[in-house]
Amino acid sequence: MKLSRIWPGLVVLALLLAGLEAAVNAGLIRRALMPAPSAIAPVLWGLLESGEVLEPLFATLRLVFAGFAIGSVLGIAVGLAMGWFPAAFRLLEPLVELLRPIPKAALVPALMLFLGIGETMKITSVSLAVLFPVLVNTLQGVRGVDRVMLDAARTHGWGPAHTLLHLVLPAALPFILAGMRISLGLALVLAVLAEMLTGQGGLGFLILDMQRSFLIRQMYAWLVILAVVGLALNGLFLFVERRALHWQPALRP
Amino acid sequence: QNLTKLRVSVIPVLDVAPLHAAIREGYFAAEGIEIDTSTTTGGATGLPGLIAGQFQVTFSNTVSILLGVREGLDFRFVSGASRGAMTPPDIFAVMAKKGSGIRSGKDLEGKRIASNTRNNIVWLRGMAWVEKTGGDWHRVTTVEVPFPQMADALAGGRIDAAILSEPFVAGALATHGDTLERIGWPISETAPGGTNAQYVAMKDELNAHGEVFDRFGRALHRGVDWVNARLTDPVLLELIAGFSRVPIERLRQVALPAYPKGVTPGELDDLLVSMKHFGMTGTYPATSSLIFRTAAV
Amino acid sequence: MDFLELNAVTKDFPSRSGPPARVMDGVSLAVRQGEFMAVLGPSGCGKSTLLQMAAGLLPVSAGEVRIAGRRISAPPPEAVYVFQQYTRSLLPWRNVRDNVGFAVEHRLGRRRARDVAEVQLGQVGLAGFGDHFPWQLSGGMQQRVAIARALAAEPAMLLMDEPFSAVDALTRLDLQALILDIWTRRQLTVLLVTHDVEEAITLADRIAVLTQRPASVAQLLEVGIARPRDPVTTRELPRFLQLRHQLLNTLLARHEA
Amino acid sequence: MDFLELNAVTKDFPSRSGPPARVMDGVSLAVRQGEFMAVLGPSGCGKSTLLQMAAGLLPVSAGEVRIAGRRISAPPPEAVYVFQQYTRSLLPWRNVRDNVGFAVEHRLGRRRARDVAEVQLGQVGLAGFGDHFPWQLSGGMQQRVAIARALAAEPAMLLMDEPFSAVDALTRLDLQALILDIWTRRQLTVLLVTHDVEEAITLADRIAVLTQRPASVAQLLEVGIARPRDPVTTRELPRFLQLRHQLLNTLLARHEA
Amino acid sequence: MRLSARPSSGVVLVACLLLLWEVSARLDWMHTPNWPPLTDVLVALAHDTLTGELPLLVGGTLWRMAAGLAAGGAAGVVVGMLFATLPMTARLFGPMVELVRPIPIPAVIPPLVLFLGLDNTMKVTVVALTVFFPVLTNTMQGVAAVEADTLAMGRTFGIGPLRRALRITLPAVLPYILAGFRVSLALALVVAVVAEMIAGEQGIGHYLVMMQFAGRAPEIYATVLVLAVLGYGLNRAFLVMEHRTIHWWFAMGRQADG
Ligand SMILES: Nc1ncnc2c1ncn2[C@@H]1O[C@H](COP(=O)(O)OP(=O)(O)OP(=O)(O)O)[C@@H](O)[C@H]1O
Ligand SMILES: Nc1ncnc2c1ncn2[C@@H]1O[C@H](COP(=O)(O)OP(=O)(O)OP(=O)(O)O)[C@@H](O)[C@H]1O
Ligand SMILES: [Mg+2]
Ligand SMILES: [Mg+2]
Repeated sequence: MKLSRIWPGLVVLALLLAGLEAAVNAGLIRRALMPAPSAIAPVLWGLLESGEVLEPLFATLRLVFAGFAIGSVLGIAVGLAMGWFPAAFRLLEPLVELLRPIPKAALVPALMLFLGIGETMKITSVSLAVLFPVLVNTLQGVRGVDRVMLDAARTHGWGPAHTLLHLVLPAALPFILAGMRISLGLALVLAVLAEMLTGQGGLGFLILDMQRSFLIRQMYAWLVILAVVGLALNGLFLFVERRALHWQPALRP
Repeated sequence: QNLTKLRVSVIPVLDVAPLHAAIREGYFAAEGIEIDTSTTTGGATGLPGLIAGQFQVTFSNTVSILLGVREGLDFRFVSGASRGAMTPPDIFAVMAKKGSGIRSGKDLEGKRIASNTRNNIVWLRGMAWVEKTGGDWHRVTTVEVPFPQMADALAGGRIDAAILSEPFVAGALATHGDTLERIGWPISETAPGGTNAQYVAMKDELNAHGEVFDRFGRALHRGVDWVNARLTDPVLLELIAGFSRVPIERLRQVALPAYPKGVTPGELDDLLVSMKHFGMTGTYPATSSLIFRTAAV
Repeated sequence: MDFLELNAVTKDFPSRSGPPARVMDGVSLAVRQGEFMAVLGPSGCGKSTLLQMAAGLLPVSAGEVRIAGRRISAPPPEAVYVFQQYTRSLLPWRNVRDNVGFAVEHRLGRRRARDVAEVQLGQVGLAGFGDHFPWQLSGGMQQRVAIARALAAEPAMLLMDEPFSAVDALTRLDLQALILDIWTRRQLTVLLVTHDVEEAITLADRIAVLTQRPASVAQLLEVGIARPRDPVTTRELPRFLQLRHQLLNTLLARHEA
Repeated sequence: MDFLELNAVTKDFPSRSGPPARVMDGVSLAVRQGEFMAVLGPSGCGKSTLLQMAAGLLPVSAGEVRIAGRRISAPPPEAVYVFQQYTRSLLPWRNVRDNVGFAVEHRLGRRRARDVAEVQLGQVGLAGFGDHFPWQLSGGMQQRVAIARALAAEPAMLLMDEPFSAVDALTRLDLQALILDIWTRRQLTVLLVTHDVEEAITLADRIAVLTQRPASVAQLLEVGIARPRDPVTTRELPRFLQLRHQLLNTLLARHEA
Repeated sequence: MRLSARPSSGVVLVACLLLLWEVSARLDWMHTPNWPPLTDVLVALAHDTLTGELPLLVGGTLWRMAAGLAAGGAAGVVVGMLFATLPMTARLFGPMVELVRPIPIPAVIPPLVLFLGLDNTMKVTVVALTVFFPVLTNTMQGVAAVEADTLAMGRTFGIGPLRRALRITLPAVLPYILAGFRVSLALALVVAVVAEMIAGEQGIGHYLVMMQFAGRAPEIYATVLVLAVLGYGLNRAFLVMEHRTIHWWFAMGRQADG
């Protein structure tokens, strides 16, 4: 995005912060609930400058990336299998449909039981959150591959494996990536939630811990960091997606 | 008859038995008060709810209350709620796996101990026990594990020790008695009869409607009397089972706290010393200024 | 010699409720080696179905399809199908060169497929467009890519399902000339399905007219116009006008009915 | 009397980088009351742009458009535009009756719009199809619905942008006959953009041929074939063949260049 | 996706897994009371359903979810239409939206509690916030996908802008909006439950945490079952509703996603 396109939004954002500042200073909002932005900014700066931000940030990011990678790979693999092989679809569909709607947060106790309280549990719960949207989207993408394209491959003598790899996978890629983008957001949510439930570091733990200790300014500072992280992750993904899907109508130069 | 409504934030633990007794026995109604309890499962939302005006009274562990006070929040104690016993059994216990060789804080150095959260009363008492039994608390890693999962985590070897509170102590012994054991009594070994939890309200509310809180205190304290008179009576356990949903057979194994009516500056000062020692430094106001008249008994 | 034979081919489609729907009933048709045959018929009569069965893309319900004397049940190496919808049959994520290479890369590998592709692109007048993506080309150019892809497989027979119906009238004339040229040079056998009576007469040696569903062969006409034929001037010949009149009246009558 | 006048119309489209692109340069064209005029031209030369400006859907950059003597800047009540792609111009969530009624319901209300719709559907041979949804009809029928909708507005002029290019060749002949019939009965003024030279000759009184971009009028031909014209036999007349030859050569030459 | 009436291999697989659950718990493979047999779970489920406790809690959760869905969805549609039709509004408020969007909901709950308390207001807001973004995105996408020709068609018949927005744009965008809602539906349930787990004495989420505190494993898993079935049923019901509302969309051969 060019600067000229985003400056109006930045102005609104600045105005909003200024309004908040004024409201807090005028006593319209209780400082105990919402400190003035000018009071949060130094805390935020302190976290950044001292490098204190790095360790929890990396803890959360590691969790997000590990869970995201595992969940995506699994989701794509199972989705491709279910979409391409009717037998796999019949076998797995009811299970998927039943597991899919369970709030992953509700599974955390069961996961703790089977996987303990460490990284494994957290990564698993993140992976689970990532798995289903990717799976469902992949499945839909595979089933949506144009019949004409598939027939073209057949009339040119392509075998099933070659077709799966060189036709079905790229054709389904827009769907797969859309699912992955949704999942990336969910991965962050679940990572934060898992950290809140079994805190030993990470942004989620810190936000909850700051709140419990009534360090409200610190809490907001970490929240801002979290928002920026989310924004950056999404931006990064969009960038990758644009590269991978340069041929899609909406993305054509 | 027009009842004054009070919304009280509670946690489904043994400590709030007097409040429920007072409700059930009609002591609040007799004072013209209708109590609406809101059960949350951690102090984390109770105190913020109090600040935000959602509740008039909040039950919370003392450490969290004092941390809020440190940050300039005007919490005032309106009644005592629970204290540890002078001698075992405590309402807290440090547990470890049988045959693990862990018996003291010294043994825990370089190991992992579970607490439900950091920087609350359970953790504070646990760390005090570590130090008292010869360990350097800086060298013990605290892992946050929700109470319900602690016994499994301990039995599964995922942590080396855990600080549990009742009724989870009884629960852990009932289900994992063959593998787990109690190795410490964090309150009676470090601060016998030490404070545990209180009821607080906001200063402004108290200034504006002090009379309502007088009535609240009177009714609550009648509940305390009711409970204290039945510490060995099955009806108390039935009451607790009713609001906490803990099976009654488990409650029979549980150690109950002491139910005081008041809060003393002394117990708070003792706690503050301990809090500052374990890293919760800062400036706290004089504790006597924090106690509302209903708790000054 | 007959290169493609359909012998008493019947096709039923299963229907949700009720008995299967019969789309084609005992159709027999033979295309000679090197012949250019066109198929005309009312909309929905089963032209595409017929062509797909000839290509081995769709199983027959009864009867048989033979190509070069062999009975087929899967797409045979001799025949390649050219789809009506070029936008759907080209892979948008591949550039033009790799789209053409598509036809052979599973046999020759990507590197050699690219070389083959370059040659074929030259043949359809698209030399130098290898690096473009399909969506960067006009409709006519895209259909040329599809034709180049089909030719890359070096088929003995082309099966084309309304290959020009989605391009504009002028581009269509271009492509017709291209197909005629390639057909002459390569001595291909061609079976072309079309809606366009003029197109059928301009291009084909013989024209098969199908009946309404369930389809059977209503007429089989010899065009008998000398080659080479120019897409513009051929249409002014008396024989052309006569055939056109005859075919249109047959089709329109059926169409109305 | 001239019903539609384009006087020295110029059209520039703003371009991202560099100066605006000139698509049309001082085009003047007049369509007489009750006349049927066709516009031919190479792809991308600006035919649709011209038609949209005549319909008041697109502002001119310079010059003026007059309808019935009035200078227009928004869609005038006298003229209705018929779109090429029926799939996009019909509303899939409305049945056929309500699609046709759409043209007038903002003026007459839903009830009376339905009555109007029924009448118009009868006129295009779709009586009894009011309860169908557009996607339940064939392409030709859908385009008829679009025409019925245009007629419901009772325009004095129809502006049609390749209205038959998305339907098959036989259906196209049907629709051509329909349009000729309606044009005669209603004494409409028609401006038709098409790619199809045969179609232009069969239907129009005069044919305007546009040049490559920036478009200007290259030729303006009087067709001079007697009416009524039959879509099948007209194409066998010498005058038809001569005009066809002439137009194709002009267009193909331009096309090649 | 359609669950076939015949017991397919998939149904058999699910049954086998459930059986494995029962057996593993009965034989205490996990060495813990926190892994109760399926039958115990079903008994607990039946009991708390018959006492009326669970239905009441589920009702409460659903109510909050529906309110949040309606509020957040309506806001998403309105803002989405606004952003898409008046680009300036998107430029002004877009960055703000983009900054709020990625904040994980569990992280927003603590500060929201400070402003909105613990009750319905907070929970409905949290759900609404979750629903808002997918609906917004989809609405914008939908408006962008409305064919220019369709709108021009309205103009050629002399139909004014408001009527065009209401009679052309809105119905055309409806499939996209509904798709956004369907994605949101699952999220809304999750978030409603999470909010209940974190704060306030309400709903199925609170029940879940209560039972965790009381160490009642069968009730915990009963809740998980209820949520699974609830999620499944809601999705199913939504699909049916969607097919009724935009039958034309499906009739035109578009695939349902998700
Ligand atoms: N998979 C299918 N299931 C059921 N009926 C089908 C199927 N495919 C095609 N049909 C029917 O078979 C008939 C012939 O279809 P086909 O596509 O071969 O017609 P066509 O002659 O190519 O038509 P067009 O000229 O419109 O392309 C049609 O009536 C169609 O409805
Ligand atoms: N909004 C626009 N911005 C820039 N250029 C445009 C725009 N709309 C059309 N053009 C250009 O104007 C020229 C004329 O377009 P127009 O659609 O009128 O052509 P046409 O003669 O109708 O073509 P076709 O026969 O393919 O329908 C084209 O070269 C096109 O690229
Ligand atoms: Mg066909
Ligand atoms: Mg055009």
